[in-house]
Amino acid sequence: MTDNADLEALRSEVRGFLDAEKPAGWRDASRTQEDFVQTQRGWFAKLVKAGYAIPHWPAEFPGGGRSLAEQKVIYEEIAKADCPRLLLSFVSTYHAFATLHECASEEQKAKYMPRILEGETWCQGFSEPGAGSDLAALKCKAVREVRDGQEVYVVNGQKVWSTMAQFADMCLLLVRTSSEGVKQAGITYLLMDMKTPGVSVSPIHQIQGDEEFAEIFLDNVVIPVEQRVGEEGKGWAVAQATLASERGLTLMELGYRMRGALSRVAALIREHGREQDRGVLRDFGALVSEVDAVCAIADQFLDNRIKGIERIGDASIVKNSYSRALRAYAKLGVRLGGMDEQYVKPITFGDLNTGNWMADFMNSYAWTIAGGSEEVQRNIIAERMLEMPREPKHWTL
Amino acid sequence: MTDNADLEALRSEVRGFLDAEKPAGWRDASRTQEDFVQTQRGWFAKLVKAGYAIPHWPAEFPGGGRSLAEQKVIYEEIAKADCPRLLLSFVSTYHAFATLHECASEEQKAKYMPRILEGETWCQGFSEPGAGSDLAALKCKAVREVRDGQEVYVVNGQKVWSTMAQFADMCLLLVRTSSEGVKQAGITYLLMDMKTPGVSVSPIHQIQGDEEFAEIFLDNVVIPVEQRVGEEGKGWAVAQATLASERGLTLMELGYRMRGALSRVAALIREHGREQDRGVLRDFGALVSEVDAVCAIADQFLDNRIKGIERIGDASIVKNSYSRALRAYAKLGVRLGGMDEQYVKPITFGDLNTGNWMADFMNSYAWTIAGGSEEVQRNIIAERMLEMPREPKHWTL
Amino acid sequence: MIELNELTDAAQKAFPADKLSPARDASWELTAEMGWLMVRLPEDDGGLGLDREASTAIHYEMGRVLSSAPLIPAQLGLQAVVESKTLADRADWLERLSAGEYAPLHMLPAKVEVAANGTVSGTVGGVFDGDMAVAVVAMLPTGYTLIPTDAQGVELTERQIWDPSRRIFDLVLTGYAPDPALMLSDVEGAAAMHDVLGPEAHLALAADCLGGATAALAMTVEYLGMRKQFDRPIAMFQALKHRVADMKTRIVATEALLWSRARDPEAARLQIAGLKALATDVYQFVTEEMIQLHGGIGLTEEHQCHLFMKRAMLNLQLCGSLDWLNERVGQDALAEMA
Amino acid sequence: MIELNELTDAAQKAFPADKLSPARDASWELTAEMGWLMVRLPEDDGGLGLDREASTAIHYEMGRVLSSAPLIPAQLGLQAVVESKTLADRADWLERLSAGEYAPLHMLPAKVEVAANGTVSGTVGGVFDGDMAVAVVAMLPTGYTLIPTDAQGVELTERQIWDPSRRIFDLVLTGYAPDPALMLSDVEGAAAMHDVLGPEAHLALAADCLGGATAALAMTVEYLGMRKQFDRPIAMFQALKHRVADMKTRIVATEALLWSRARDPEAARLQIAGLKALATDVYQFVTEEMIQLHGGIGLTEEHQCHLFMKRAMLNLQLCGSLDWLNERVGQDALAEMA
Repeated sequence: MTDNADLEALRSEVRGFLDAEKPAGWRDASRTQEDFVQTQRGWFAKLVKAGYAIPHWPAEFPGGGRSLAEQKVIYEEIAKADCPRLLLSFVSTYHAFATLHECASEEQKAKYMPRILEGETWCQGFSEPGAGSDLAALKCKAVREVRDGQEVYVVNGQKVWSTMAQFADMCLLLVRTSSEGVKQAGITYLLMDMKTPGVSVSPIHQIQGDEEFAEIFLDNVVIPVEQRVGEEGKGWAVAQATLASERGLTLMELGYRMRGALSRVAALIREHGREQDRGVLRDFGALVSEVDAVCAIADQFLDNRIKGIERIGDASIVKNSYSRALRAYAKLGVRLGGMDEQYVKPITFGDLNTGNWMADFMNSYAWTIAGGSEEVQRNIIAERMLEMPREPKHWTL
Repeated sequence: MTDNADLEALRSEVRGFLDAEKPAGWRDASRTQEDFVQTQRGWFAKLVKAGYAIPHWPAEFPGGGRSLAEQKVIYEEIAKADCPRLLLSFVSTYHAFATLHECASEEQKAKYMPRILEGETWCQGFSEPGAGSDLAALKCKAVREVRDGQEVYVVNGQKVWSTMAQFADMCLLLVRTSSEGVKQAGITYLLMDMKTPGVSVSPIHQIQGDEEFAEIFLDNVVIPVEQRVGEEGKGWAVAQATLASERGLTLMELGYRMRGALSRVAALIREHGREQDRGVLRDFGALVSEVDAVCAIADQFLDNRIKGIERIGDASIVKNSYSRALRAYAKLGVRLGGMDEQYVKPITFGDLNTGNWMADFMNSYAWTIAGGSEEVQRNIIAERMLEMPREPKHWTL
Repeated sequence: MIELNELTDAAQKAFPADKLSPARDASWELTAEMGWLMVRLPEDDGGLGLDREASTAIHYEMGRVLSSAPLIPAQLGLQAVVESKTLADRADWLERLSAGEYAPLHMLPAKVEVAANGTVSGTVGGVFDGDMAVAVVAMLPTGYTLIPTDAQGVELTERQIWDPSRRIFDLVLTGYAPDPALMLSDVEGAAAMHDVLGPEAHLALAADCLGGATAALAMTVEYLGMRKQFDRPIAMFQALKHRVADMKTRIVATEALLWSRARDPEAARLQIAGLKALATDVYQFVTEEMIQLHGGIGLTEEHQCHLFMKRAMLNLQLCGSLDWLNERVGQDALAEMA
Repeated sequence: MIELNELTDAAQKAFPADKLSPARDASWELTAEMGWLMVRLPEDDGGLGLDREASTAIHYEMGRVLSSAPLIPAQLGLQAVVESKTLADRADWLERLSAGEYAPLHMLPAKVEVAANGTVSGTVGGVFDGDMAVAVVAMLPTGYTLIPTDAQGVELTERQIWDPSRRIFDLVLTGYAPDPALMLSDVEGAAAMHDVLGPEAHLALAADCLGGATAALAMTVEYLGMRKQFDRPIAMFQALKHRVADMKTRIVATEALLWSRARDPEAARLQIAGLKALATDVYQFVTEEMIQLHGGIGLTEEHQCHLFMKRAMLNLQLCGSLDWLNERVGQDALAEMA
């Protein structure tokens, strides 16, 4: 742990950096997907240089070796300064990093870690159209063969909901190498170059106009066995490392951002002359306190991680609290904005509390659906925190 | 069916009666359980005399032989005139009547039907502490024996949630005569005199101060075999006749009563100076429309019954619509009344929209719990109307 | 009653449930062919002279398929002409409109100013499918009037909206001089005309909402039965079943109110306004649940969920928002219960 | 931190979870024995000088067991005396109060009038357990003052409330002549004192709510696991599990805010008011679900569900209702974000 004086010193250091380097007008520079990618890459490079992009990496990397408490300070300040979130590099710096760091061979680490710092973009090939929240039900098939004297996997199948796959250089890929035994058992974890022949990517048109996700089609894609992480058939355990790599920081960051964005609701109330509408004031007041509670629970979650006393289900509570408040926030905006919000306005790619209320409202569903739906989180809270019985495994009607 | 002119003639006839005979100040005369019983008995006798108490009975009984359309007119007018509901005689005139009429022997009919008209009070001994919404899981045990040369059932067990059992002369009793086969198979239906030795009744103290229900304890109660309705072990089918005897009229009546009682909310708004509070006006406006919808769906339900096109689940929709609106109504009252409502005020026994808002609020839970809980109704709607899969019968964790 | 079933059956045949938001122009032609433009035109004026129940049935069916043909504003425009006591060429207009020419009532407020010389400038909002309109029935400070779309000082500007099943235009007036021969009412008459058109609009929109909500529910139930997760159809999960049951319950109860109001010629203006408010609220609720219960697929444009949600969100704003209507219903009920 | 755990452990030992609403007089004595009356009294004044976090922890535990001892009004009364710059016998009063004499702050508004001769008439509301009070700390139009309950023109009338875990009295003043020696503040000082006492009251009540909600949730989970219907524990029904998960989620998030505010000496008055509003809202939500999920048994006095619900409903009204507080929080946030 880091002591308080050190943390405050770091805080003012970060503030100084942000005062000087905050990318002006980044929202206007994110009105198209291409501009967004540009803005993200520039901002990532700046943070790498300043030593704030990968605080959670080991100390051997420049800017690494920070405690979770220090990471929290950095994220807090970036959120409060309303700088862009590091969306495009999120999979590479968290998911890919954790996977490589915890499960990969030394060769793999040596090859990929530096490339991530140079700005290589990674995506995640986990979800499949038929699987949804039941990740382990994946079907994407890999057959082991020898081609040109080299041991390879030949992969066929489809992935979906892969964040920014259309801009990715590499992919964290889960494939099925066996259908024997329980469904978790036949899964293998591969690192796939997105330029491999047979890989095609098609962005998903989201209902609010964003294209944050893509589908990946795999047609006889040949991946060398050296690209496997962990043993064959043991990919499920590796995937747990990937998935566990981050949650707390993001939600804390997003909570603070929503807290700051409450001023957008205030502006809307004034714009529409509702300052004397007692019902609106009450709804706004209730929202303010709810958002405060989200910040507090996200904070507490991180503090508990720092102290090592996190429990199963804690993350589910943070996620559901956040998504509930986000929904309430966006709905209040849509309601107060009235007809104005039914006319389409330009969106900001990769942003959540944009003040384009209909877009924000629709986007808020990403938080109750993706990354383990609200319903799956409720199951976790009921069954694993409160120890209520699980859903029956076997049944007849 | 009755034609419209006849219905309107009936309507004005009923109105004339109500103008003349409406019991003045019945709410003040229902502040204690005893006064309530007195008031109810007097009002029932009046209605019997006027021919409005048992419109659903066959024509051979005075005031019987009315079509459902006519029954609706009578109930509507009684509700709109804000006269007392016939609570105390409800089980006798609906449940007992339907059971006797559809399933009992001629002797049983001849013995009991006239006594109901004379004001005999009946109660229902169906629910048990362990069974709840799973009625067929009942355990109250009856053993067939010969005592003093007479074939009898000797009954032991406990019943609960029996409406007004403390004032009842007779009881519609479900007992278990066998535990072989499916749980529905071993149930037998008996008519029990409440004065039989071994029967004791203890009123349930409800959280809002009412004592509408009671527990019945049965300790070696001897009931002659002649008191059985239907065959031994076939009581479950008889119970269906009892339960199917009424639902639509009551909810239509209660819908209209709630519609009328919206004026209590209006009075509260004025009393607390909230006439300019736009949020309160909106909440009130939304409630008005919701209650209107409850009246409309209850009406439609009855119309469909009149036309013979009722479907499974319709009643569940009416019940959940009503109970949802009733909750909203009572909660708005509690909220607007503020601290005033936290001081205890005298309750009106057997009444729902009394303006004693905390009592009404707590009482509203009777409608989401009793008579098939809100959750059970949801199952019926999903599984039987929308044909979604039922809950698994057999399962392992 | 039989007539109503026939109307409904014909509508379902002409606009099958599996084809959402069919092309506008063909739909509009079909609508005219079906005679729906003449449904509410009195028999004396050469129409079918059917009542509110009939038009409600049609709007309900059009809501069910997310129709892109602007039948509601067309019917309201026609009714304004029917009601008019001042329109010079009333008979001529009625003939043209029932033959398929399109003169919609605008569905959002007019923000205009009248200059000293009587010319009008500003924006008349919510003109559906203005591109095919010959004229717009507009409520100006001087009364209701027909504004020909090709008149001097009149321009139509399309506004991009989220709802892809409909198109909305602003009618922009710049020093437009209203034609006295096209006045549908004077200032005094405008209130009376508003009292006629308002409930018609609210009833039609409520029907659109409940038709849409019913279709949304059916699609959701079907999806849940088809989609498997954790080795079972997700329709087996009780938490989801209960949510679907609540969708059904709210739709059915509100629909009962819809038909009850549609059949009641005495229904008060604010009773119907309250119905519209409730129906839009239910439609939003149902489409929100629809999206959530569909999971990821519901967030993609390839699936049809979002069409329902976006239509629900727009309906909330047409002819008075939820807040605005509930407030008035509450105010009115309060005054009535004094 | 360790100190806090010790406080909590001691409280749970003294007031075990399985004994709800233990007898008041014994509880009050125990409370005094535990030293809880002195928790917030500064060390200079002979107290323990602990901070808000400590008192919050205790109020949380007392909420959990639906304590009938009036610790919250007692603490607030004592704090008023501590804060007072005008009370003649301040030291004497502090000694008496920390020894167990009871001078509560009233928790509901005073509706009083001051006559020309300075005497006061009217009602000071929300005096908890007035029967055991030696004096009441009242906010009068002339400032905060101690009103001895045996003074001339002072009468205590018990008001029957729904919440059986507490007792509330009106302090009825009839031409009561305030004793200048007992004034705790003048008119100007009253606002400052209110700014101190308000957040303390809100924090304490929020803790009471969340302690209660936590106990209510635990009881509900236990009941669902025990109760069988349709041949399985009803805890197996997913629809119920999801509702319980939402109860847990709302409680835990609000509790995080409680501790964050309790630990933050800079927390603004309205931030804490918002916490109180949120906590009461959550408590009501949780107790409503508790009743519904318990089914019939929850509607009987024999079961303990209703004790939680009635306490939640009363807490909603103490020191500002939900509507009132949310409105002020909204107003304040709006002004701040200008």
